[in-house]
Amino acid sequence: MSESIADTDVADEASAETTNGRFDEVRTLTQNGLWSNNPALVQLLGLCPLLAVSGTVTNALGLGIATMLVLIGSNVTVSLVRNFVPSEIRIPVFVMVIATFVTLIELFMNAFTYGLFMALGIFIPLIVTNCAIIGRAEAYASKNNWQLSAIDGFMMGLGFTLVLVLLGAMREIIGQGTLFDGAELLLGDWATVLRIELFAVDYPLLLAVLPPGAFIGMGFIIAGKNWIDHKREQRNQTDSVKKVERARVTSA
Amino acid sequence: MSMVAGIIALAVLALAFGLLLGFAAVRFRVEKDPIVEQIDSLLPQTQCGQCGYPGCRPYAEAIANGDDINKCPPGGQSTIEQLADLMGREAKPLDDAHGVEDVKKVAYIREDECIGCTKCIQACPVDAILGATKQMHTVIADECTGCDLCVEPCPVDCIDMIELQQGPERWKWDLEQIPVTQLATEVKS
Amino acid sequence: MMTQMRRNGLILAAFALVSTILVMTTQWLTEDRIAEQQRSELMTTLNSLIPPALHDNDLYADCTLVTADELGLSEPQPVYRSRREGQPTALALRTTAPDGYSGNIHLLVALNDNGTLLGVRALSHRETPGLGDKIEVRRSDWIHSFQGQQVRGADDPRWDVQRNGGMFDAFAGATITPRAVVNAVQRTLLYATEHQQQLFNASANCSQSGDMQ
Amino acid sequence: MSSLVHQFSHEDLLRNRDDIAAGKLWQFPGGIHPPQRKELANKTAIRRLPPPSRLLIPFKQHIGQPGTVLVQEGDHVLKGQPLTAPGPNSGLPVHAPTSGRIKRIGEHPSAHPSALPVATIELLSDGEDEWAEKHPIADYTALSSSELIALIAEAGIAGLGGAAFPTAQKLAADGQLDYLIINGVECEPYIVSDDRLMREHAAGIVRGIRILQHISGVKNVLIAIEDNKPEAIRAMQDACSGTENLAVRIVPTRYPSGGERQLIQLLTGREVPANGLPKDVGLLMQNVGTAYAVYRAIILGEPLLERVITLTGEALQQPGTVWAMLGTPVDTLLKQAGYVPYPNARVIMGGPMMGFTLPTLDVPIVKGSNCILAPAKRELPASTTEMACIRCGACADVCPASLLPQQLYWLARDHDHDGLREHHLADCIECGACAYVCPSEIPLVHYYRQAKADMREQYIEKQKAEIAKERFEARKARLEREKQERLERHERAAEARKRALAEREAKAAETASASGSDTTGEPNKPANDRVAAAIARAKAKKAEQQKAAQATENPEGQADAKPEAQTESSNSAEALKASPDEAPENDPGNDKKARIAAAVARAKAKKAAQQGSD
Amino acid sequence: MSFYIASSPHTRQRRTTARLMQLVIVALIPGILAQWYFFGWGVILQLLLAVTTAYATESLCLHARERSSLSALRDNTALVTAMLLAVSIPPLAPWWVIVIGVAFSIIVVKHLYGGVGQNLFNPAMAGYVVLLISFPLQMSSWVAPVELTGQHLSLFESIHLMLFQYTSEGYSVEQMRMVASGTGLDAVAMATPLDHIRTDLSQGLTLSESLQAPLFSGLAGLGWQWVNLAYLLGGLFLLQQRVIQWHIPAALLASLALLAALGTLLAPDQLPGMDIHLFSGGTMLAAFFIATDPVSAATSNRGRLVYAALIGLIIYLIRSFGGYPDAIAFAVLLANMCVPIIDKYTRPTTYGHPRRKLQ
Repeated sequence: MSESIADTDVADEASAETTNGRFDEVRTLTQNGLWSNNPALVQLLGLCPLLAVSGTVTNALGLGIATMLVLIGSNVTVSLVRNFVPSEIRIPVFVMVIATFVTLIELFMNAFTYGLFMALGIFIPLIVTNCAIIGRAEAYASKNNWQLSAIDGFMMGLGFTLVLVLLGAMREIIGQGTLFDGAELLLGDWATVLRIELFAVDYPLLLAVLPPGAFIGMGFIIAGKNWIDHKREQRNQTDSVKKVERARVTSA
Repeated sequence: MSMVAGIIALAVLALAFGLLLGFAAVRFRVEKDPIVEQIDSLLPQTQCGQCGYPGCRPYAEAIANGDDINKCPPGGQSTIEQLADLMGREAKPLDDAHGVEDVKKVAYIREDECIGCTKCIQACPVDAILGATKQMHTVIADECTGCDLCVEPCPVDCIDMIELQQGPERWKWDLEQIPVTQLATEVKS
Repeated sequence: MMTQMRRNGLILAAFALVSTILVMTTQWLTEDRIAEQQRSELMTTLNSLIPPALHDNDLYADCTLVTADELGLSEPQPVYRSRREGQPTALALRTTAPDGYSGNIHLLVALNDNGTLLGVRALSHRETPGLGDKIEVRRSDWIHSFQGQQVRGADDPRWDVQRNGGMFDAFAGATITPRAVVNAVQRTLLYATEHQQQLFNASANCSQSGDMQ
Repeated sequence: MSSLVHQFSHEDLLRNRDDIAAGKLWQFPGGIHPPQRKELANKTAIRRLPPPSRLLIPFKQHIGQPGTVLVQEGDHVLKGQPLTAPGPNSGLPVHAPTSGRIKRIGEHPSAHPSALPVATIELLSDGEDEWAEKHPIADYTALSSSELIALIAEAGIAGLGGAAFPTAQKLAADGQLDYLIINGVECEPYIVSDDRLMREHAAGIVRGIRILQHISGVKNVLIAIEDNKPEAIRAMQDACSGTENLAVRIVPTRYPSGGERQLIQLLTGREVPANGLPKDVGLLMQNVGTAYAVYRAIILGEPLLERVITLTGEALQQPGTVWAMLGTPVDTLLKQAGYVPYPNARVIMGGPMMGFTLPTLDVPIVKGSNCILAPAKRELPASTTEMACIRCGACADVCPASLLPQQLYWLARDHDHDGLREHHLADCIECGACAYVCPSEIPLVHYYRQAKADMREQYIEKQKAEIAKERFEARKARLEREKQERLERHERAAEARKRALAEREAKAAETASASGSDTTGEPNKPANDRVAAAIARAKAKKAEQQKAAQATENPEGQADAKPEAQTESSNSAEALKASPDEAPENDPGNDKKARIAAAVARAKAKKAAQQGSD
Repeated sequence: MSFYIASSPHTRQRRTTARLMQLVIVALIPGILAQWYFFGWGVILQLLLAVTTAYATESLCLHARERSSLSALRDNTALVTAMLLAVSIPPLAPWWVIVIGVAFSIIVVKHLYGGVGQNLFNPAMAGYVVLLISFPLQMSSWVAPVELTGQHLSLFESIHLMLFQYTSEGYSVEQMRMVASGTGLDAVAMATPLDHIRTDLSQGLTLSESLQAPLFSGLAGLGWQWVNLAYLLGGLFLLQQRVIQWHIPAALLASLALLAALGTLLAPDQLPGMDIHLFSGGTMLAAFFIATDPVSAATSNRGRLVYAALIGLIIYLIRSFGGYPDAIAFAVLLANMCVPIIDKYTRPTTYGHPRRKLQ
């Protein structure tokens, strides 16, 4: 799992620089979830649904929200029970919690957003195997209180959803020249007005619509993030001159 | 009816697996993580303390506990890469807050100026300086790790860090660095 | 060791118990709604094929399962009957074109009591996006070209794509998909007109709430 | 022979021996056909030059330890007189190639691609070329192998094919041998030293071979010559005719068939195991030049003083071969061959495939040198820009060791030492065939050399780190122990003090000084005080100097230091006098103390000056 | 005076990448001429477009990567990529098809992977696959060989068609194809032989029935057989010039021929025979020009044999049982993916090391 990747330097930095106020913790969680430790872009978790259902914004949004709900639910539950669960059975317990939430979400989607449920197909039950969820349960929720865990779940879920939607938008625009095609499946009939036809295509660029397009698009999004990080780092490099005190091995 | 059956089945399964896990947890407990040893063996053992820890082993322990791997200037980039390999982390450039990678050096005591204060002897982490009180000290070049910890304590500043002399045998084929101007006028046509 | 084992087992069992109860309850709560959703989904398609004027019965409920080679699969397929004032008016059959470009194409074929096609819809398929998927109503009008057609027999030359001298357009770049659909519809139509009486008289036995997949 | 057992079953081995005896030739993988260009230098006989006026003789001209020098600057030496005694581990001596005076013993640029300075004896020839006493052996068969080996070692003979491995050491290895292979292949383009030697001294070579046969006890000898040297083949065949067990094998011209391992594969179909030696597969190989040198050392009693050098390349007006004394500077030789220099020229020691460019011409000919190649500007295409590898695999096709050069190249660029080991970088013979064919003009061999050097360096560093770790831990243990001891001692001392206090207060001071006589432990207290005082004074002065240096400009800072150092020296001298502690041997007079104080002051002054200049 | 210092060897064969690529281009000429003769001006137009796009994107990428563009441009690798892609696509495909394809090849497959020598996949074939799955319609409308149409579309009509997708008289490629399928003779667009067989077989026709079509005459389909022979000629030139080794073409053709023979033996009416497989579609182009791309092929000779045999196998499987009529591009890309593992297991035994025994 992703323990080693999770909570990287940004978390350290933030907590080192400031007092451990709750506000700072929330800020750190936000930053981690949306950017510096984004489950899709940095941890590269949950790629299977990410790549499979990001054909349109609607599908992406649907799966993203489902994942987010599961994440919040599982994080809160895991955080609440963390003190009662011995470490050797924590993974089965986490999995059970997650599976329960996924099943609940699946049932609700089946009942209330049937069209979307049909469109997303197998990928809703597959949320169970989305490593991002158990990763957060293990790396964060099992060590923090439920409020913070809920925020963490929300932010991670949001980060995941945003990437999913971005990828969905890219593929939808390039592939068929529209946005929010089929939004009514998710949001009800009024949402047909959301559909934007950017340009009419005689021949959809099938590459974007098909799974290879998802891989290529994902590659570009990750590259873009790395590029931005690189630029920011370059900008910051000049003003971070610190000198670390050298430890003396011997008495002098 | 099916509901009850489902609930019972799951509960029984969970119970069984819980027992199994409890058993496994006791039976297959892993004693100690030897990762510190492996890290330590990658560090250059200069014991220079530039990483901020008193010696290589403490730094190895710190790395095992999640400290950055880019704090060892004597090891340089190659050590960072090996550590990155071992730890499954990403290799970063050397953190120059801890110093910069340098050529290999050894300490050299200008013996005329040595007053025999033994301060450097106490500072040397590997006992590579010979001498006694009020006697001239000298560095055993082969044992010196080049940590330069002896330089600062010297009250008379008689210790130099000089570049390690290299012979043709240890030459690293850096063709660009050959001093070509030397003796170039010898050929007369 | 025993205490630890017992503790772990019990905790895990407790979690399992709570989880299962939760899931079961939710399922019980949403059951009806899900059934309703599935039904309304199928009804939408059926209604778009069979005009409301043609029937006053519950199409969804008036359904029988038949097994016939002509319908492409060896499993029983549902047939929905439309009646007005008790009189048979139209039929909607689920059928399958087994020779699509990449696998089965599931269709819903509706015809009225004199053997004229009311319409055809593709329910699910795996045809090449951009080429074969023009059989979907949301991608192309092509599927509407069946409306109002009749079949004169198994060797009716009009029932083929234009390229082979038939009356159906073969959309650009693909011939296999439309040909498969045309053939399947033709077979179904022949079967349905032949067994019309039998189909209308069969008892409604689609006990499972509509299997769309 | 154990490796032979691995390579062949018993029957196969017998068949293999029959095949070899029947003159079968095998193939080695890869290889290239670069333009030969041998005709430049092989037309004329080997010239003998007058002794050069100045000779540069490095201590170490072979693989192994250098010897210890036997002569002093200014000594007069005779031709053939040993200048060094063999070092440990089968080191070889070097001899005076001619008579003359030792001008200097010191560092001089080496005949090495780096031209890094090495210990060298500079000899000025007196022009007499006067021999020291020679000890020719009339009947070598009367001597035992070990005696002859000792004589060969004394004569300083190292493999003259290029590697310069001590011949005696090679001969001394025991084991059952099938064949002695005499390497006259000389596959590198341009080089004709062995070619000319075989043409002119075939008889001597054969006599040398006989001696080698006698020493190693090998019955059968194969003399391998490439088919592009018909005269040499004829000469050798003539010299061998009528003798038993000597067979000349003509091998096809292909580079690098003269490599030891490749030639073994070519002639016998056997493979020398990695990290092994030819003797592991029952073979011994010597260069023709070595055989000739052995003949001269034993029969004529002449140590290895000269060798055949090919002087070739279109930048020379008279290319050809010469007998060059070891130690002859390259520029002397080139001048005699009519070298026409041009800017940014290339002078290559060795052949175009494996030789190295010389950064300076003031380097000597050594035992392993066989050619000086001075190409004209456009003669050999210089390497152009290195382009990206296109993985064409041409390098792998020509690699005689069946390595994957491009894989090694990627790994070398990545500094992936594990990968390099796994891909057997150590088995690369640096023949350069891969770089020769590379369409992207990647200097592959250079990458391998650097990687090898890196790996060697890392290995040494690793060893050093191990030692450092041990020492560090030993030190920690010692400090711990000492701390314990000190604690105990303090306790004891405190008790003693208590007792003494109870008895007599006056004796307390003596107890204290007694406890201070430990050397390794806490430094002597009064001495400490003294030094501390001196330092405190020095610091105070430095502060003043600093101020002064900052006020004025830096040069004054240094000048100021002098008088003050003097005043300080008197101070510290007093301080020293005032402390009647131990270490009387350290007290030869005020002089020394003054020096110490001066040193402190100097250091301070320097620091101040530096700070001032910052 | 200072001396020039360099590492050995001090001499080189002087057979640069650029020179090798020039030879490849020369070897392509017979095939291109044959294609031009049988399929008309479109081939030349596609080539021109491809080469222009290649140079434009290549210099763009080099500029963006801050490399000196001149020397890298001169290595001709982009040129070869562009030409291979251009001769692979239907001659009358709209202009933007080849532009997108070449741009994708150069930008994504070549430069995003690190430029020359770093690409895992054959750029031309990756570009081809992108086009094939993105524009199946445009990519499946081939031109009828001149033997069937009698004469070519004029240069003007070809340009018009490529630019606007209609001839000056307002026919689209598809429309001409429709007409062609009706009458068989008077239009320019039709399926390739492999496509034709595939369609017929899926309609339940037997192979021999399918081969009755006017498209088939002689070895393996009008036009195509000659194009393949021309590429074979170019390939033999490359072999003779030692630009490529025999291993890849031989293994590829042998494995394909063997499988085809086997197929004929087992199901003579369902599976096309050796002649069709070897001399139709892009077989010869693949065997001598595409699979031999050194960057994405296996590196040792033994590895090359395995690699090429694998390509032959995949080509055969996809042609016979897969979703596409021809399969060169997919086969090459799939084999490209296997290259690291092939390389790993076909490493030659280093001199002096014990021969590895097969487990």
